[in-house]
Amino acid sequence: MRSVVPVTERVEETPTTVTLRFDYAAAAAPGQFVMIWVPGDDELPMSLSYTEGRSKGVTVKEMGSTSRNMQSIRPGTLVGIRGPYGNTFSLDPGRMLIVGGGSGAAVLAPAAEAVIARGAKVTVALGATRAPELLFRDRFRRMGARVEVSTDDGSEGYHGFVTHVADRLLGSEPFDAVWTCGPEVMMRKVVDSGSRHGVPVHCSVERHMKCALGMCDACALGPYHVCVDGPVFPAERLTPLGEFGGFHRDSSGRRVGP
Amino acid sequence: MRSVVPVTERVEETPTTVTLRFDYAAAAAPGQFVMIWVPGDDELPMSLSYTEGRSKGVTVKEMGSTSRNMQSIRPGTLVGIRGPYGNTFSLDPGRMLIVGGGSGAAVLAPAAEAVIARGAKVTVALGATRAPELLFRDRFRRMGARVEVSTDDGSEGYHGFVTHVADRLLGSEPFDAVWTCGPEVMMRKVVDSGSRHGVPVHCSVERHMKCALGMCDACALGPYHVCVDGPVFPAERLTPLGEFGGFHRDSSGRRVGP
Amino acid sequence: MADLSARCGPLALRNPFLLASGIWGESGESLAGAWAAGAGGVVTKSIGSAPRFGYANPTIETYERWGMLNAMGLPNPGIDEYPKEIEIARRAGATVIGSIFGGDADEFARLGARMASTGVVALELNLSCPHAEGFGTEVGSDPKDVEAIVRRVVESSRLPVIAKLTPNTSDPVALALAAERGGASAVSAINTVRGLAIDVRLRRPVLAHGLGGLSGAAIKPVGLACVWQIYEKVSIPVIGVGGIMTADDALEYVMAGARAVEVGTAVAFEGIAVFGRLVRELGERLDALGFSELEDAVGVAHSAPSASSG
Amino acid sequence: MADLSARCGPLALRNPFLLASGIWGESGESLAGAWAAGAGGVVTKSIGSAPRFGYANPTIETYERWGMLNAMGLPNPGIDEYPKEIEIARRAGATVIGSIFGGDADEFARLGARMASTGVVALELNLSCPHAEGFGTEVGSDPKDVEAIVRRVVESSRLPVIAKLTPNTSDPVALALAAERGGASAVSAINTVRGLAIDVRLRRPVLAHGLGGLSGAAIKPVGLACVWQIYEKVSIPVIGVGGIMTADDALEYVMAGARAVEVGTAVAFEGIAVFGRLVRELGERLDALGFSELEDAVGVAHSAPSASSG
Ligand SMILES: Cc1cc2nc3c(=O)[nH]c(=O)nc-3n(C[C@H](O)[C@H](O)[C@H](O)COP(=O)(O)OP(=O)(O)OC[C@H]3O[C@@H](n4cnc5c(N)ncnc54)[C@H](O)[C@@H]3O)c2cc1C
Ligand SMILES: Cc1cc2nc3c(=O)[nH]c(=O)nc-3n(C[C@H](O)[C@H](O)[C@H](O)COP(=O)(O)OP(=O)(O)OC[C@H]3O[C@@H](n4cnc5c(N)ncnc54)[C@H](O)[C@@H]3O)c2cc1C
Ligand SMILES: Cc1cc2nc3c(=O)[nH]c(=O)nc-3n(C[C@H](O)[C@H](O)[C@H](O)COP(=O)(O)O)c2cc1C
Ligand SMILES: Cc1cc2nc3c(=O)[nH]c(=O)nc-3n(C[C@H](O)[C@H](O)[C@H](O)COP(=O)(O)O)c2cc1C
Ligand code: FES
Ligand code: FES
Repeated sequence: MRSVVPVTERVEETPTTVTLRFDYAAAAAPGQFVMIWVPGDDELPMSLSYTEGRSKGVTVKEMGSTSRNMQSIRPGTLVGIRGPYGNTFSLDPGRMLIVGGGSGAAVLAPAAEAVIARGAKVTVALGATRAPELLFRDRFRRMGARVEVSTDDGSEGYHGFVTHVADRLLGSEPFDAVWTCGPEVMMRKVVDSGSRHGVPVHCSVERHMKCALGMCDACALGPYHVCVDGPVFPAERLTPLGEFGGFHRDSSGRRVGP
Repeated sequence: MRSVVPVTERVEETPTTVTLRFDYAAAAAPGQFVMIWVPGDDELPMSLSYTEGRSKGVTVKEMGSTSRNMQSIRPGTLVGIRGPYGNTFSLDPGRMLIVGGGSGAAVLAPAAEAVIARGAKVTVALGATRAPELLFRDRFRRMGARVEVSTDDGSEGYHGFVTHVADRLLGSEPFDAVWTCGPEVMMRKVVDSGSRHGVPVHCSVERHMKCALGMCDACALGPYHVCVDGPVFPAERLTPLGEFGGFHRDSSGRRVGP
Repeated sequence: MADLSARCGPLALRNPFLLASGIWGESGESLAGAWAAGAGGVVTKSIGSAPRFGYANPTIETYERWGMLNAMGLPNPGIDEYPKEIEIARRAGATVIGSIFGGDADEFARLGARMASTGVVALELNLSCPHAEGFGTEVGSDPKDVEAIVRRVVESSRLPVIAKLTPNTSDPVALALAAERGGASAVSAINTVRGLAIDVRLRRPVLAHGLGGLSGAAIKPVGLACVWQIYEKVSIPVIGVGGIMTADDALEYVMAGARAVEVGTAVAFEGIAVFGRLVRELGERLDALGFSELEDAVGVAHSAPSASSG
Repeated sequence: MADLSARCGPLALRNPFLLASGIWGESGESLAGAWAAGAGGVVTKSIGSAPRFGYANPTIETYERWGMLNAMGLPNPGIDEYPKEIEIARRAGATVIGSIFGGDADEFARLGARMASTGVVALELNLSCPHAEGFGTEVGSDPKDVEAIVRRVVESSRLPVIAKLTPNTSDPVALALAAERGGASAVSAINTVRGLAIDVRLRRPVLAHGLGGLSGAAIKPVGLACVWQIYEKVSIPVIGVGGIMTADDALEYVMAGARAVEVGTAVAFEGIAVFGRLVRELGERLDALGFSELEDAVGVAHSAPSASSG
């Protein structure tokens, strides 16, 4: 059930994110995640940032000690992989707005690639604290997306939050759908913009995960389990829940603030 | 692994043998046996006397209390079936001599049917203590075999042992192969006749059986396990063994006399 | 269709399929979801005195579809936080059984009293988690401990108490008898079977905790043996747990003596819809086998006749 | 290719794969056949003082390819008859370990002395058969009994004694420590796990005896946990048994601490050729994993490093 594979490639994407590539034959689709285990350390859910073919990849942001350990993995090191788990973005081509904050671009990039391959017209609102942290900016450009950049410090593109850029785009151009991934406060704002402008929004959300099999309840989110019912949810399912952008559960199952 | 099926039909074949038919979809070939369980009583190995199609059958001779209980089963009663197990007669058509003693005809009848269907010319030497005990005489005739009958008491056919009939046939006509099933002393004589006349003999032998999976060793016969290597053996494999027509093992594994 | 309602001592259940403890058991919405999916009742995650984060991942290993090894390490939000989850489940109409675990009879008694005040219909005592040191098997494998804990909880809570027993014992009957003496209304058997998996390429145990507990189809024979043995010697009702994936699995437990069953690992392999399927299939199966009530099947395998000698 | 020879206390084996007791173990020709197929040694059927026919059929139930339940009931020809079977196996060159079972220390001691005179290289004491009343678990689940039995057999036989332990216990380590105190040269773990199967159409247990013992892949995690726990506390070598179907399964046991392994149920699913395959695959696997000797893999999973904090 678990594969143990060597990391084949390590790419420093930004000062705080590293992509690890590895051969893993299981079929995967954009939106899905794997449970990746650094032996001797924790096993974490990570979205696949590369879903096509044998060579899959995850893009890890430095958060705490496990993600830091994961980032320091050198090619040749063995990691445990299980999955892919979870649902996928539905890849109906159209006029797509993709809103990524921080490491959220990790899961959005393969989705954008796939939907562009099906003929979609994609605009990406990509935000980061500062210019070097803009994850997959060049990858989005190469795949033919229009990329609108924002940084909190103004070091590149719009000076301010990506949510403003997204709101402006939604107000000025017609879109068929919005995909977003990033901090929940950010996604909440994108959902608000979407609903104001009548464009459906899908969010990729994160919760603490243990089994990834829809059993242990660690990832409970209202009536859903993010590991099997998500991670991609239509906004209508999330907004009624106090938990979206509100509390989440820590590893003990306790509700903790946003 | 075990099917529980109702007996669909009960046929009194002779004063001491009863055929039970039941639906059991698993593919089977002549020579193979099933483990048949009368709930509340023992489970016994029984050769399939009907191997074709869904409706299989076993033909049970009265020996001890379990076989007696089995014989008294009425249609509708549930029995446990697992298998079929063991190897099969190789059905190369040719000039076949089939030598059956007592209930040995049970396993030989479907084999004869199958090989005749492939174009073989079959002679059956069928022996019993007395005329009413001649098992499947009419079945052999119906399938187009020549049937040479013998009875110990002379009530029908040759007055004497079936082994004499077999020896005479082997001495007077050309045969390509001999199949035999019956008491081991009888089969030993058939093997002797075969080797004297240069005709290969295959014997279907019985040993105490428990697992029928080649594991428990109950059915050990020299280096073989009758449940998986048999029950059909070429005579050359059996004759070197003191056990063939010599000792067998009881349920404790103890060697007991022939 | 056959009557599926289950009477298990003082508990009246709409059907015999309870959600097992530790599955869909941390959030009230999940408990409510299992109830909505058709469960006859839901057992909460085992709750302790204080929040516990549980062990690090990996906490799970699966074996095709026939088994699963877990060492969650009893993560739970603690008895101060948890009542609000129960409240959500109760508002949804669910029959909730509160599971608790502790290190000794005192702690169990305190937890029992707290849990009893949340409106649960019964308490299940986790006397059996095989991989949480200082909890579970240590207290649950000695009949004297089991009796003392059950007695104290019965006194402190005044609710029906179900003692959940470990299979990791030489004598499940002694544990069940101890629970009965202590005043338990029922026993449930079994919790997971102690197990371990090693990854040979990584040269280490797969689970972060090392030892874990085996569940799923692989342990059904083990659970059945426990229920069978307990039913022969104990008068209080037995709840069967372990490896139930189909209505026939549940019926095996019922015929071995169980009056209700719990379902855990099947949820991982099939989703919560497993409850709806089990309820439907059990009804059909009882009809086909000629039982008009589930009750009539309880323990029947103990009185199977031998074949009449002809 | 990696060196597969196994040193297990006083036993030197050409490879670590022993034929488990009760499989191909009644006839000398079968023991010889297992040896010829590549087994590193063969353990006989457990032999008692007198012939035993065992239980009536059905004695076996299988679960797809992941498990098997049996209640043979310790059929065996008795110690008077059995030496001739051992003689046949020894003449074929096999390394034979003689398994015995009895009701108390006296009977074990008498059997041990008799078995020792047959030329076996060691004795294995079946302290663990879970379904033969008056034998096995009853004597094998109490550390005091285990210690006394082992001590008496060591005295009476002067051969290396392997104590085969039951998994049906709350504390396998206590049993292994008892065996060590009694003078055992090794322990083997595990025998089968107590189990039951019911046929719901027939409303009765499938096995004639009712209770049986679970073996095969389903119990590998259970055996691994026992070996793991024992290895941490006991100095004498451990032989791993339970659910070994592949070289990797065996390696899991070795990394958990086993110096040899026994293979049983795999023979039913694959035939005796399983030994040749296991030997070949283990060699390949050790090479691929960078072990030049099997020895080097023993217990390595106990010292797995944690990830360096970056
Ligand atoms: C479906 C999903 C997809 C994800 N995809 C990515 C991705 O592509 N890139 C990326 O960098 N991160 C991703 N994450 C987040 C990632 O799993 C970790 O939460 C993050 O790396 C923190 O790791 P840490 O243990 O180093 O931090 P810590 O300092 O230990 O913890 C920081 C935060 O991470 C959370 N966390 C710790 N363990 C887990 C766990 N088992 N499951 C979920 N959260 C946990 C903690 O609750 C805490 O809030 C994803 C999470 C989920 C649920
Ligand atoms: C491969 C094979 C095919 C067989 N085919 C037939 C058949 O088609 N028709 C038929 O009538 N009989 C067949 N038998 C024999 C049958 O299995 C029983 O041996 C016989 O019915 C005696 O049954 P009992 O228990 O009533 O007799 P009992 O009086 O209890 O025993 C009489 C003899 O049967 C033997 N026996 C008892 N149990 C078993 C067992 N589990 N396995 C083998 N022998 C046993 C005893 O060793 C004893 O020698 C076959 C046996 C084998 C091994
Ligand atoms: C992930 C997981 C968590 C569990 N947590 C608990 C628990 O907190 N308390 C408890 O009593 N049992 C717990 N169990 C045991 C189950 O309730 C159940 O007894 C066991 O899994 C056997 O049933 P199954 O085969 O249907 O899963 C847990 C089991 C699993 C798989
Ligand atoms: C049919 C059968 C018979 C057995 N008989 C014995 C026995 O006589 N003595 C014994 O010590 N163990 C006996 N065992 C237990 C095995 O030796 C072994 O411990 C157990 O089956 C686990 O290993 P496995 O999963 O490889 O089969 C028997 C097991 C089976 C399946
Ligand atoms: S991670 Fe266990 S239910 Fe989702
Ligand atoms: S019946 Fe068990 S080996 Fe043949």
